[in-house]
Amino acid sequence: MIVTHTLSAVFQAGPHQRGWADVLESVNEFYRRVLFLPEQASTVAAQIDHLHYLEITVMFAAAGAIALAVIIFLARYHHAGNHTHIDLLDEGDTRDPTLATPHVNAPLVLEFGLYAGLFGLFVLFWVLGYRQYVELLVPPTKAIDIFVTGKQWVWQFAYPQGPATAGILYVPAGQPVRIVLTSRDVIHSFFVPQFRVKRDAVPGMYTETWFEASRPGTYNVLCAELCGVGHSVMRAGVIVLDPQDFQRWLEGRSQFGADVPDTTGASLAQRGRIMAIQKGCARCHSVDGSRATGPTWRNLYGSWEVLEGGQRVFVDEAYITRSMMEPGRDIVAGFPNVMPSFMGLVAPGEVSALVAYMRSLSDAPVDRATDSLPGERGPNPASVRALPPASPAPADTTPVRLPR
Amino acid sequence: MPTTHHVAHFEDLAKQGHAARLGMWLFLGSEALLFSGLFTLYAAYRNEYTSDFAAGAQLTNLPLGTIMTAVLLVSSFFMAFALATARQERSRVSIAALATTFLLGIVFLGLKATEYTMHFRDGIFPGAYYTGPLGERHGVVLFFTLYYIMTGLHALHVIGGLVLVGWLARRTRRGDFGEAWSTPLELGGLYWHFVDIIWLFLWPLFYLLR
Amino acid sequence: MTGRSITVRTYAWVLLALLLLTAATLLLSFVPLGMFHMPVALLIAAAKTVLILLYFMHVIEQRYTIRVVLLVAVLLLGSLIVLTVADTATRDVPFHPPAPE
Amino acid sequence: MTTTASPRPPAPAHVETKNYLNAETTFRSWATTTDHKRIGVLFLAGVTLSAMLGGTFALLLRLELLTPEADVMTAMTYNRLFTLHGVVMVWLFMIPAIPGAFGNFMVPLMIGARDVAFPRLNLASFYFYLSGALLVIAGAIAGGADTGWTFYPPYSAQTPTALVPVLAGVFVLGISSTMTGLNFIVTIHTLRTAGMTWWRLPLFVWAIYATSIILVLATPVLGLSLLLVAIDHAFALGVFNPAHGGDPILYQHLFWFYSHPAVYIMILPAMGVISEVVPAFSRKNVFSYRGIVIASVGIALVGFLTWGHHMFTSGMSAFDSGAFGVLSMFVAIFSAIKVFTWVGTLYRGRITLSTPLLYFFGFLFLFAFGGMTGVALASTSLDVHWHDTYFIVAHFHFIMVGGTMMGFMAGLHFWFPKMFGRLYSQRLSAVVALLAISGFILTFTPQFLLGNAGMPRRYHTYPAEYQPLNIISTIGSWAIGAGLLIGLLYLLVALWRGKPAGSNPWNLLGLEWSISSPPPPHNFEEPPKVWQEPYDYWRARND
Repeated sequence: MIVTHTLSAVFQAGPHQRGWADVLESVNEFYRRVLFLPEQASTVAAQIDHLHYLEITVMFAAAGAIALAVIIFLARYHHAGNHTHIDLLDEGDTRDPTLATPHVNAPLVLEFGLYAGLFGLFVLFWVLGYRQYVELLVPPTKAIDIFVTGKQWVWQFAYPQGPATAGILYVPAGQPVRIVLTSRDVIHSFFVPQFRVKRDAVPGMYTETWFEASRPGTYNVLCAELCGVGHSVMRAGVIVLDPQDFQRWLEGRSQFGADVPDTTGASLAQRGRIMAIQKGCARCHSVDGSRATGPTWRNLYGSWEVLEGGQRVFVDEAYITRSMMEPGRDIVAGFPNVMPSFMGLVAPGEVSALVAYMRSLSDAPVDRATDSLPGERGPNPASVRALPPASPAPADTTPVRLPR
Repeated sequence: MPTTHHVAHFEDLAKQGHAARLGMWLFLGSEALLFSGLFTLYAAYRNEYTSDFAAGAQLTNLPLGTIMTAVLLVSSFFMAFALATARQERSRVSIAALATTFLLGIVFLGLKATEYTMHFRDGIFPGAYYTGPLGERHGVVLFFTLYYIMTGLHALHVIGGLVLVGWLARRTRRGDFGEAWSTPLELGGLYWHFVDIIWLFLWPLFYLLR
Repeated sequence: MTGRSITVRTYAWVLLALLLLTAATLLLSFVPLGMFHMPVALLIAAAKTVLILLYFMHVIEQRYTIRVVLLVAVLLLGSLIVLTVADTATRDVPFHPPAPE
Repeated sequence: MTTTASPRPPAPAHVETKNYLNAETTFRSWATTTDHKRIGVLFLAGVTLSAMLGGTFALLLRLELLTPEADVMTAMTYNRLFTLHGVVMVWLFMIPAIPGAFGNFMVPLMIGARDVAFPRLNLASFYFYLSGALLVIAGAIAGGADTGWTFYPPYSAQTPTALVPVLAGVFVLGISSTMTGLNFIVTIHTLRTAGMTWWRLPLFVWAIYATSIILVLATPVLGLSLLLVAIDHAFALGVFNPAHGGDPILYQHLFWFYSHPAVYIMILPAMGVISEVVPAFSRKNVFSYRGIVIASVGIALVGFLTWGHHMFTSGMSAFDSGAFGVLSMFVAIFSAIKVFTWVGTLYRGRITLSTPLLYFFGFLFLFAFGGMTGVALASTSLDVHWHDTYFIVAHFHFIMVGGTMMGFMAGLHFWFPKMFGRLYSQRLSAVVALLAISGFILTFTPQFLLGNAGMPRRYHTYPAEYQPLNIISTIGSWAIGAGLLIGLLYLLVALWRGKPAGSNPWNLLGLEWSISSPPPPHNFEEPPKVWQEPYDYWRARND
């Protein structure tokens, strides 16, 4: 805060106030672009970046001074060739040492003056930084609470008003939001680069942080603390809505119980697709056949899957449901056993939506599944007949990408 | 005749003795830091679970702990006594003192073993295996986990000390130490006193906390 | 080595003092001191340690290098304990309404 | 500072004078040597191999990061690789490199002693280093840990990978470091030759002395925290296990209480080498000898109080974050003192451009940027955004590779003639120095920007917008790899076919330059006498 005030106070002395604010803004934009900083999407981001620019400028000034000094000394005192001989004067020898270099010792006042000055500068940086740190840490009283739980490789968000989402965090713009963090297994770290916010989610204790998004937009939540194999795919989306939209989403959410903003009229498969994003399946399973952490869903339904032990199993609704609830039982060959269990996280309605979506991704006609080889687990005849004929919804194969 | 122990690159025995002593004190400094990590954990967890730690301390055996403290103090005395008599060339008395120190060390380990078995009988095991009373309180489980780790590590150091005392006794019998050269005996003494000091702090932390 | 001023009689006195201090700590633990139990017990333990260091370990006869090593080790040990306990002591657990688990 | 008589004219090259290398050449003589020079050469060999091993891990990691998706390896292999890169580089190269190789070789020569205080302990330290290295490599083959070199619980307690051999290896390496540190402190206290008072000690000896204080007093806490993690991993004792009420942040306190002083173990010896190279090649006394001595010991002692700046976002209390922030600022002053003094030493000197001085210029800028970004990190609010991103990776690589690696290369090129009696080609080594420095800048400057952009550390796959910078960084890593490899080659060649270097190839002052190179088995026939300060070029007739 102080940094912006001092900068703007200094600039705004002149009559044409409007001009200086633009200059300040363009300087801010220039620095931000040069340093590859993400956009300043939260209220505190601008102040932190201003302190960042102050320190970077001082840093380059100091580096420039050192470079200049070295170049000048090198140019003036360079001595071509190698030193040819050394011959130390004995203890008593009083001959004047020809060609020797002068004995220059740092004057104490220069030395201590510099170190006191440097120490003062460093402490100033710390005072500015620590004030911002405390401001970044202590949420304002009227912030709305959101409970964030890190679980091995998925972020789960729960709102006191009841709705729970996995992988997508909805927040209102212009309102402070308090994030209460904890973790179910190992240490994760809730990090939103655009908000300049980061706090570890430590199992067994609650930690908190807060931010106030300044305008609607979509940003990334990344995990910043190594938490195992899925550390780099443990990402979530932050969707900043206008306060009214957020309120409508909040009510809409709690009534239908399913996190589908405009689900009226959408086919079961489309609802399954949105479910795949919400529940985080999209993070490990691709839908365009490309290899990811988990097996791709393209042409998976109705095909024969080779398991770890070489056994082959037919992919039908029973297999998919079992794999969701106990992923560790049937490991597909060549894939790590890293899928979290969704027991208790996925309602039965959502499971059937997901299966419908997977069916829509598969070209294999259902009857091909009947010619099961001896000794393999053939399709469960009940499941083949029980399924209603799949509605010929167009296979939605656009690659599932997280909102940028 | 004590063999000359003068190592080539030291000018004289005194400098060599000082170097060895400085080396030993640095080693004791690093050992102190090793235990400081455990004392930090104890202090931090006691700060979080104060009442649980008090409850845990009730379950430890105070009389046994006090006897063990006295045993170690007396063994320290005999160790110092052994060094003093070795320097007065009374090596037979010095060997007897070393033997007493050794014996008292064995007594200490015996008492510690009985205490452990009493705890095991009550189901007090470290960490996840704790099935003793008040098991549901995290602080009590942590108290005993730290108890086992700290007293266990200390017991290991006592065993090391006993081996050292045995080796010193054998060299004294061989007549290596006398008025001129007794540094190894002194360094052994330093180590033994250090192990005793660590126990002086373990005793109040685990037994006296009423 | 510097003069051997410590005689066997001194060792005996030191041992007696150590045993008396141990007894004192034991008795004090039954006196209801409330929160001062631990500080008092540790202070007496520190006193016993100083006694052992000075006499049994001959620090009283030695040059200053040994004392510097001791001082630095104790200061570092103290800084580790103080700064770590300061963290757990001043860590304010955030107030949170019951989370909809 | 040479022996009272002016140095004997170097013996004619063809007569093979007896020196520590050719005194006895059986394998047993090397395996059971207690000569500090031979142990230094053994450490140098071990440390160079470890650097190559760690370097290949680094190149593989950078290869994987060329593309946002996983292509060269799976996530588990990637996690194992960066863990092993960390463990091998930190404990097998950075920490033992300069104290083990150059400290062992040079310190007794510089203080006029015939050997270190406890020669047998010195050999034991090497064998502990060797067995620790074998244990770590065995752990790597058995699947190696994937927890990062920090082994944070509770993940380190749950990881399915073979964690215990790696922990045992690092524990044993810790014992080796403690032994080396203890040996140096006693040597410097008791074996200085006549006239070598504390204020006449060469600055490299001061740096090794300060490093040894940390080696002796910090390493045990590492041993303890690794022991506790191993017990947690193997027997679920749960000292840090949240399920039993444990607090993982306490482990971080214990780990960083060692690991921050450990980064000073890595940089202080490199500073020592630089404090030798700069006055030597500008033929002038150090601008402020007392300043560097106070800074060295100051870093060693105050360095113990600043570990909390690794934990600003970890759930530590705000009070402690503030306390650690100020203390970190205090320790930054000492590094600034040194940088200022080195540049000051160049003033009114007679600077000859040689390879060690080139590495000094590389060291100066890279360490200066590494240090100043450290100050920026210690102003707590900026660390919230930067913590555990590539900004941190760039910061510590600027100090570790830019500082310690450059210091190691400067020391290698400065003392190679003294250690092996051979000269290497100046032109080729200058080219390699420039290649290594530019390769370094190309690799790690983009990582500063990646950190600003918010790319977290230890990411196997990353969002696509970070790819361009990662490509530049990978290309830079190839340049460093090539540079260091060529460096190794021409030094190996110089070992056998280099021109013989006289006892004082650069005509410098210093006890180590007053004896033949390679030095005789027992260094000095009769203990030399010292009567004036180090780097006293103004009192010597030289040009």
